[in-house]
Amino acid sequence: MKKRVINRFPGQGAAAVLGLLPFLLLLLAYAWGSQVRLEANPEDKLLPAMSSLAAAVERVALEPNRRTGELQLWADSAASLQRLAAGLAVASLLALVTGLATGMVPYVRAALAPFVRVLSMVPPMAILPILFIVFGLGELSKVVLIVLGIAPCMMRDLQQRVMELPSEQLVKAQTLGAHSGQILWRVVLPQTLPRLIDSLRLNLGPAFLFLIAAEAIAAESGLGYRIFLVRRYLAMDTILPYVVWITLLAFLMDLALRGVSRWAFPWFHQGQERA
Amino acid sequence: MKKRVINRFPGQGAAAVLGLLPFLLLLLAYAWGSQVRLEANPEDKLLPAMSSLAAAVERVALEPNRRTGELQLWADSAASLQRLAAGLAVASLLALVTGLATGMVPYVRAALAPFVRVLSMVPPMAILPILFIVFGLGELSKVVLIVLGIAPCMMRDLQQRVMELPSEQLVKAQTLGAHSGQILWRVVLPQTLPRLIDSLRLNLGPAFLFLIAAEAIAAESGLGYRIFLVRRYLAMDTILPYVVWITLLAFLMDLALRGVSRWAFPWFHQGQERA
Amino acid sequence: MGALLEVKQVWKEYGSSIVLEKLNLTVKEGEFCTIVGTSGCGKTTFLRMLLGQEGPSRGTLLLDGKPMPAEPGPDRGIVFQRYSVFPHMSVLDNVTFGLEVTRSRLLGRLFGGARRKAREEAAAMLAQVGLGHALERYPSELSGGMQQRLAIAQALIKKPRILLLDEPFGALDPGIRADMHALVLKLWKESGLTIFMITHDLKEGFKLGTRLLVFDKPRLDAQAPNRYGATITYDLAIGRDEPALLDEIQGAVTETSRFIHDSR
Amino acid sequence: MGALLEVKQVWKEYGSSIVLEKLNLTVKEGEFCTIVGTSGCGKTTFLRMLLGQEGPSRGTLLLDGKPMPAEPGPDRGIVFQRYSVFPHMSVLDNVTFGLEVTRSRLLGRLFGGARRKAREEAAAMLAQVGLGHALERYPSELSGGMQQRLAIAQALIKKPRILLLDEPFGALDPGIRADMHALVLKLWKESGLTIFMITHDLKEGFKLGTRLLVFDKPRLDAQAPNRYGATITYDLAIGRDEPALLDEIQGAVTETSRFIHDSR
Amino acid sequence: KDKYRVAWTIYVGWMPWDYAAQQGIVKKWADKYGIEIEVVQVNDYVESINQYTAGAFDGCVMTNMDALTIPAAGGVDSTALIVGDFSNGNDGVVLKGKTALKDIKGQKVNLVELSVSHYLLARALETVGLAEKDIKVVNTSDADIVAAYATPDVTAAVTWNPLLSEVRAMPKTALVFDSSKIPGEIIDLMVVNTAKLDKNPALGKALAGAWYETMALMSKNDAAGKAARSAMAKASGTDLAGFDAQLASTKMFYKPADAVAFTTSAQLPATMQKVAKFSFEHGLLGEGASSENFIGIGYPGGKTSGDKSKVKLRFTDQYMKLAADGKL
Ligand SMILES: Nc1ncnc2c1ncn2[C@@H]1O[C@H](COP(=O)(O)OP(=O)(O)OP(=O)(O)O)[C@@H](O)[C@H]1O
Ligand SMILES: Nc1ncnc2c1ncn2[C@@H]1O[C@H](COP(=O)(O)OP(=O)(O)OP(=O)(O)O)[C@@H](O)[C@H]1O
Ligand SMILES: [Mg+2]
Ligand SMILES: [Mg+2]
Repeated sequence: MKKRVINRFPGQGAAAVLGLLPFLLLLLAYAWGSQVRLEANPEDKLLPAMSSLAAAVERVALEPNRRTGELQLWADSAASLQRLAAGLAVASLLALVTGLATGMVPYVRAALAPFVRVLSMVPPMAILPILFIVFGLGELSKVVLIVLGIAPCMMRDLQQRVMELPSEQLVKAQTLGAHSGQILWRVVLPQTLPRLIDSLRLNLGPAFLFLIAAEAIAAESGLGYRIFLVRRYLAMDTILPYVVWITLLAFLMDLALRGVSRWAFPWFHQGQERA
Repeated sequence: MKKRVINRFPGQGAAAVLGLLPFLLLLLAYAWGSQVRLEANPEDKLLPAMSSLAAAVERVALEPNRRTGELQLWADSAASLQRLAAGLAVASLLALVTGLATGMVPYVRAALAPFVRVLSMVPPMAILPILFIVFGLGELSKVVLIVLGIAPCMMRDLQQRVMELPSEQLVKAQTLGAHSGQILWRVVLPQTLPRLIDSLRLNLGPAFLFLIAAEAIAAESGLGYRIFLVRRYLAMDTILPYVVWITLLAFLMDLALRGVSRWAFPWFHQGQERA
Repeated sequence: MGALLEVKQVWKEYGSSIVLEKLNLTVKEGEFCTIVGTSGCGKTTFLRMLLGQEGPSRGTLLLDGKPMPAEPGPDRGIVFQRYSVFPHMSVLDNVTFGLEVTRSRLLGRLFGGARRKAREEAAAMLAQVGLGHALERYPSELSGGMQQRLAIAQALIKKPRILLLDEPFGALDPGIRADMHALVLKLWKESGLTIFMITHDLKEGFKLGTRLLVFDKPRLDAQAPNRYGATITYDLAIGRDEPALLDEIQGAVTETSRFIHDSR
Repeated sequence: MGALLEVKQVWKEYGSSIVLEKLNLTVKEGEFCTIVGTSGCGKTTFLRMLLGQEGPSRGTLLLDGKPMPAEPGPDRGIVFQRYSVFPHMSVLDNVTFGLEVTRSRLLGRLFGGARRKAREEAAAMLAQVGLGHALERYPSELSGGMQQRLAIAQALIKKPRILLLDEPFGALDPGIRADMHALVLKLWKESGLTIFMITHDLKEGFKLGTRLLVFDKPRLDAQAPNRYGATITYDLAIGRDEPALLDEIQGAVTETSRFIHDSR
Repeated sequence: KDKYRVAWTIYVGWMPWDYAAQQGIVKKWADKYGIEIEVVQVNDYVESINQYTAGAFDGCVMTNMDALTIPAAGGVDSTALIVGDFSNGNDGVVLKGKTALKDIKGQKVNLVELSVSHYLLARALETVGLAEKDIKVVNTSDADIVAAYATPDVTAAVTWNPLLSEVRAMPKTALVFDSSKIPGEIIDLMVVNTAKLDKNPALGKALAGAWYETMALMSKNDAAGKAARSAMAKASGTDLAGFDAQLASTKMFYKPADAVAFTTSAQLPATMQKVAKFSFEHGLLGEGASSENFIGIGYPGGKTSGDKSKVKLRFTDQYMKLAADGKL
């Protein structure tokens, strides 16, 4: 019998095939576009052939760079990931501390919440010159850009999450004789950590964005540096694999964070599945 | 009697004063830093004196530009806001359509959800060159960057929100004899609209970011264009008022969206306050 | 008149866990079946099968002698414990909706005279359930009891042959609940509906139904609590007060309940 | 022995709406007060005042002859209908927590022998409520009834003088509820606690309490439903079955309930 | 009617394009030759060239080095239609706290990597016997180089005007090398797509006509000339004095005849050889390039350098000559 479309579910196999379809279509569209352009101009750099892409990948990933002797892709990834990790770590720490303080203590909330709210609306790119002067041009300013880009949102998010904890729990802890510090440390903090990971996952995309922006402005290595450098001679054969690689990295980091959260905070995810 | 800090709430007046405090401190810190730098070097451009800022504001906001005869700030704002509005509108529409389709129809979800998920991880900045080439340097490419920057996240968000609608409602609608189209149109869509506004509010910040990034590369007017133009000369007396102005615009847009949502979807907010 | 609903040797399994086993039941038009049983024993699952949301793993389910449709449809109305009404529509629109979707297949919206007529019908239905004074409110402005009245009116406007109620009054306070009982009985008597109502409250089951179905696991295995499914252990025609029987059922159900929840 | 709790002419208002008015009550140590009343009539508000979360708008609240502390403290334990336990702690940790926070003021954590001892105490408490076999599970792995047992154990480990229960069994199914009744009565008898328990179920109130407090609005004003607050309309010592009285109270409460919910 | 789009970016030597477009000079000449020309400002220099290379523009302003490494290396046959000027001090190397170029050894140098700044630096290092490995290059976007230079971290930078003048104004800063020491090597061009030009030479004629009309206007020191330069100054974010100062370090070819002479001189092929060598060494000719001669460059009179079978960048004096001869 014919069912409504909202009641028809694909089987596992069909779902997998369907899920791959858009990727295949994109690939085909690319291959077609590339061929058309290359037929018009064999030197065209905009949509290189798959073979050129493969060659470029091999070159950047496996052959030592002529000038520096490094394996370029890995060196760039290492530089970028270090910056990213530092930025994410600092932002998380800030968000955790501020989120807990504003979420739990009404006076701190009154003082900081409006400021954080406004701060989260400031476009960080626009105040880059000040960042440079204050934090120098080195690694620090790149990390600071990431932090400035994502921390205010994370702070607001965590404040919200802390305030969403059922007030019953806080009352209960008080009736058990806990003081504010103990409630923070033993009741609120542990429950905030998985929510912090959630927030971090949401902010991975923006963090990569700010990383790339920072590296585009002043750097000696890094994924964003490379993309903006080779953009000078329209080397899409390098840019495209880098974009795919960044996407993959973001994807894997997201998966890893989810895995960590499930492993470290099983009670959080059990609860979620129930709800 | 001494209460735990988590149980102590500031009065309305105290809260207002506390909320203003960080802003005042920032202002003071700026004034102090500016003075120190200007004493060391009266030509310093990084932290201009308040009086220079005021003069710059007057110049950009009130005096017609000699060359074009326009009031610069307003012309820039108009150009940027048009792009932003177009970007937000297109992204919202895309997110709404995709979110509804993937949220409601399992087959469409199987086909598109993985793709959208990966898409949302692609750093749009990295593919800027491609964007400009495909969509040209006109208004279109700027709008596209905004759309590409925020639409994938909004799509995922809306899909989530659609799927969170209690399945009881869909079953109920079916027992009332509604077909999929009617359920979409009369049950799911109206309930998705306020959630779309929520999602839009969350994505205002990123939208401004992409707007500025796009204008930095190719534009003849706009807030981001101006900031990047005068950044070459470190004209902080123009940049800082522009940053404050952008922040204010974002803030007001956020407020306005919230107002619209409350006005248009009272049932949504009544429900929220209860929960 | 033949049977309205026939359930023959129905099993329902999810993966390796058996929820229902060897279910047999025949229900005639106009019966009021109340269903009780401990939490998690498959009452809602049974209702979902009647709705068409789920098919049986084994066995057959016949409605009017024909296989049960694989989807919910307007011949079987439903009221859930919560989320039964549309929060974005006024009370009146909630009820009119059911008329609009069948009278305007394309848009699901009526205009002009047709609209006025549908709204009048809906208003009449709402008056019957005692919501005549609240037509323009949103559900969030109603109390729990009023929301459930609305959900019932919404279902009844379609004149379904079967009305399914899944713990419809579970969230209401006892006073309001008694009023709802009176309402449901009145509507049932007036309309000749066939009703299946799940309740946690055995007394409610006794009070309302013409027939009481008790879902229970006849065999309990502490090692594998999901090894055996529930089935109908009592199927009683009621109409009298039987305190001893009530106690007996209560005892059996409670035991299963303790067993299931402690062995989780 | 003087009164444990004295409530004298207490009013509670939120803005212009009066929730409670002219409340007077004296409770001696060891009483088991059950509180019934229609939804929204201020039962939880009263409990919050006993907790110290809210102060009265007018009147005085004395605990042991001294003003009620302005904050919750370990002398008054509480069990809510939901969210009473910490989802990120195992069953054992949930109960040990109460011991740790007073024995280790700085860290809120015990180590070595002190830890072992606290855990043993907690395990003994858990055994009393029948959770001896589930020490290492997380609350999300427990059934609703087990979670409430855990919440009770958690409160009792602090040996509070007063135990406050806000519809603790409202979400449980009837069989399990009967077991919980037995448990609470046992614990109350053994410990000499003073208990305040809110329930929606008048029968439950009659069955458990030594004293039944009915919160109700004595005056109803259809124009301004919040013009008059609720107060204690019945204050009965119980111990016998009084079906007529039960019906009378039920009638009064239901009327208020209908009134409030229809005039919203 | 054929429609063409040409791109320009803010730089002292290219501001006349904006002025010519604003004042309707371009339209006038386009009308004369029966075509339409849209002059588009692009904020980001590299992006404008990329766009040109990808086919979004029919013409674009750029330096000789970028013309070789981006469009020509990308297979887009391009013609240097107008040689507008060469940098004569407009690009420079600055040091903070030091005054001699050889002190640059061991320092980090902030510049737009792989740009003419990079080339200038390489040439500068040669003059004091250093090589690129003796310093460390930090890629810094042009829009931020002024702010970057204001930080203590940055001790050496290479950049161009108007950024250079901003940087030089900062305390303890010395200009240790500039393009006036390698005159004629950094050349600012209007480059157009050869195929488009061959198909309709009106494009070349209209652009040349508009350019030299503007040149004549702005080179005068009368009120009209000052007004023109003031407008250009304003558009590039400075004032007349600042703009004139930048012009002073730019060797503008106000007269088409001068440009023709420069283009036909023997110095040009020699310069382009150096540029090609630099570009090849830095991988700018693409990974497929086997030597600095991988791409052919054509000069007036049929001369070429590099691979003759792959001439992708052509210098021509044809249109400038028409202007010089008053035949436009
Ligand atoms: N889609 C599903 N997949 C797997 N197991 C399911 C699914 N739906 C229900 N179950 C399981 O089937 C059993 C019966 O669930 P059901 O909701 O029918 O119980 P119930 O009798 O309605 O309980 P309650 O009184 O709590 O509503 C439960 O153990 C539940 O976990
Ligand atoms: N913080 C508050 N501000 C304003 N009004 C409040 C507040 N807390 C409670 N009320 C109001 O006080 C009244 C009593 O609420 P309370 O929760 O005490 O009722 P209750 O008797 O416990 O009801 P229920 O049986 O539904 O739990 C309600 O009308 C409620 O809206
Ligand atoms: Mg159920
Ligand atoms: Mg309550």
